[in-house]
Amino acid sequence: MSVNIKLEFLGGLDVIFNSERYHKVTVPSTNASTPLILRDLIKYIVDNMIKDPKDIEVFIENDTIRPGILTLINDTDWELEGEEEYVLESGDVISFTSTLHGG
Amino acid sequence: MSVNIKLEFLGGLDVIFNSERYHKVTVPSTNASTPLILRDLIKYIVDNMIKDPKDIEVFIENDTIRPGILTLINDTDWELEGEEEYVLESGDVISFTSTLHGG
Amino acid sequence: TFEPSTSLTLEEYTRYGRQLTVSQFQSIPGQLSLKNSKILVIGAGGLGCPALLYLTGAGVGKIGIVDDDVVDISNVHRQVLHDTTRVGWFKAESAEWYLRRLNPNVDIQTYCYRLDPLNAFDIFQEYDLILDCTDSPHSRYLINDVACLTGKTIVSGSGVRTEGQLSILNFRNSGPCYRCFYPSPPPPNSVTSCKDGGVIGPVIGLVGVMMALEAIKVLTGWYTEETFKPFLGLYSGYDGLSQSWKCFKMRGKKKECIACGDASNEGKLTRELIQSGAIDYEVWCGVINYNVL
Amino acid sequence: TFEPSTSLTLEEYTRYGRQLTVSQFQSIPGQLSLKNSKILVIGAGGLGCPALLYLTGAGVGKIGIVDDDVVDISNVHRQVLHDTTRVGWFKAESAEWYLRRLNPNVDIQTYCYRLDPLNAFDIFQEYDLILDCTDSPHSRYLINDVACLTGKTIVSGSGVRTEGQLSILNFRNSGPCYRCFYPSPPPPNSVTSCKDGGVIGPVIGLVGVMMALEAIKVLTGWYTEETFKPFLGLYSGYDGLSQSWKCFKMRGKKKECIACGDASNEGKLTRELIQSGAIDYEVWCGVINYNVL
Ligand SMILES: [Zn+2]
Ligand SMILES: [Zn+2]
Repeated sequence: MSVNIKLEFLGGLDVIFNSERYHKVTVPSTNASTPLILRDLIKYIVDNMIKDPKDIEVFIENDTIRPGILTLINDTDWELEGEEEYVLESGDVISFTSTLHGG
Repeated sequence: MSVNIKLEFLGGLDVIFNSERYHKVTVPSTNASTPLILRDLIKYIVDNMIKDPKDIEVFIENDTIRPGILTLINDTDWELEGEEEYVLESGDVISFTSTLHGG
Repeated sequence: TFEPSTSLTLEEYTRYGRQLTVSQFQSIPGQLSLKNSKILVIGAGGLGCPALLYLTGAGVGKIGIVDDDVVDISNVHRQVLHDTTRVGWFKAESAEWYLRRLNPNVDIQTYCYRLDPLNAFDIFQEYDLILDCTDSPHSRYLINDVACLTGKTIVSGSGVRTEGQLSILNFRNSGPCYRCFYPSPPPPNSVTSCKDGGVIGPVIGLVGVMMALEAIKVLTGWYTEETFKPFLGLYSGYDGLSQSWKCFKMRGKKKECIACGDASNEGKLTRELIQSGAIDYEVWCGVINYNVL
Repeated sequence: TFEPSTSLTLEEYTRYGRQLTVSQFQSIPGQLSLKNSKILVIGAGGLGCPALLYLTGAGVGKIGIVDDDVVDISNVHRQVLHDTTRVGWFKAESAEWYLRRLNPNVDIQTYCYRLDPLNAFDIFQEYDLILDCTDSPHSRYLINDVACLTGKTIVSGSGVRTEGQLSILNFRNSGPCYRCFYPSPPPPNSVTSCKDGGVIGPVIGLVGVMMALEAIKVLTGWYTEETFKPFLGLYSGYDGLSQSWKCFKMRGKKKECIACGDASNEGKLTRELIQSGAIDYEVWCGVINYNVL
């Protein structure tokens, strides 16, 4: 079953997503018997939302989210929610934020 | 049918609610055939949540919310949502905020 | 006299370079908009101090400061533009002293007296944007009414104890005004001032900084009549995991508003009505007293 | 020498009266906690300026300021504690000049050189709380590592363009640290500084003011080991109806963290390791270079 997700790209990450911070996406099911997990969403984002292949390395390194980007599931650190194994539910808000260093 | 509502008392209004800004309440149905509306919630708050009768006039004047207090329904001004006639739904967040004047 | 400028000096490019490169600021046209703007900051206290610091830093062309109060030692913990050496000075002149050092490009004008129904119209007409940094409901109604009648947008902030509020009122004469939000003034006993209620310095400071940013957005054209949506922001310094901010979507302009609504409204305010003393701003927070008419 | 104080002078009661009466501030014990506290502010730039203004105003006993940079005209739009007349001064000394006027009760100590692995430990040991107001990832890793090894809490802020972030790290040695959040440094080409990216003055200013409030909360005991929950705040100056703030619930301390985790960890940092130069903070943002060991 597909799920409807709200995506947030914060801390300047929006530059690789058409300069839009907020997106609504419907992630299609890949297999009727297995629920969609966060790993599927990341693959969906890379395959469908990053227009310029050069930008993929801004978001992904070694097949996961690049160091310096935090992933949040419904306002909570993904480490507390199972990281890439987190089972997506319709209505979830998934945020990605690049770390800022300026001062 | 009863509804579950999240209440927020902001701008110092929490002082008459045990100094707690956030409350979860279940408003019981008064009549099975009529849906609960915001007016019922206000009556519920006055009857059940304001301990000290002297505090009622901080919240209510002429049978409605006192001038200087704004009422917000799911982050939107109640004037855009039907004011006291708004039909409550479980999960609604109703905020009341006293106006601040200091500077 | 204030001549509109169509270019930046080399000093200005250097001074403002870091903000100029941020796309939302609108680049050189954004800087020129600030340079050609005149803003009036009413109240040089907990809100006015940080707002003045950042707006002077950013390069607004002319800034008027209205405050009849003098610096007291109990102000300085939060009114950080004043310092201990200037206790006893008029706040407007104390602010001017530092702001001229901060950015000599900015034309600072001080008004060391109280804004009132008789002087407000002439002062407002000199400016493009009003910052309401005052601390009482009666001044908020007076500022609102005069701004509506002179066609000025207001950036309005307030705060007490650990909380603050922020709004833009009468945006380009098309957004709602203070009376649209609060048609009836609050009962006099319900009002808490900083003096009575106390206030944490960074809490009121944060609201003042937010006001500076909203003023920059208004002046640089970030908000247009199409994109501006009426809002009320609520900040709390001690809430949730650390601090909280909620931004509520608010009602539009009310046709029946006596300040900004249709001219045909019964009881619609006019300059003459306000200056006649018919509206008792001091005691009744802007209620019309028809007895004096 | 810094003698703990058990009472407030009459001047202090008057000066701090407005914050003392706010219940969250913890009244006189809260003020005494500030008076008896020593904080180190690293970086007197866009974050440090407002943080220093409000913390000096609030009456922290001793404030150290570390910055090797000098005031440039391009700083002044956002670094409002410096002014045009002090361009060319060390930022730490320019800050000191104004802060002493603001509140002569506060003991200001300046360090007009760069924080590095050799000097950091001795400086940190003089203070109770560290404010990281720096502008590069390598200084953030260095500050984090030294704070963890000397047992200091860090209030950490950052910002660029229109956004900012806020966190409390290594809270009382029990909360997570910067390396718990970011075990691997970002690729060097992914880092944008204010110089490259630009920054809106009130945006970075707001984060600095928030840092001051978080520092006050830590020092006055508002947060305890029971009530503190790790968080990361994200501010955006141009978002939603006006401005936005999200506060995320974050992971706890990681046992395997090389800075704050169990002492038995392989590769666990020590003062000796850091001072030997084995960790290349400048180029690799705190990656251990085992070749030099
Ligand atoms: Zn109106
Ligand atoms: Zn750690």
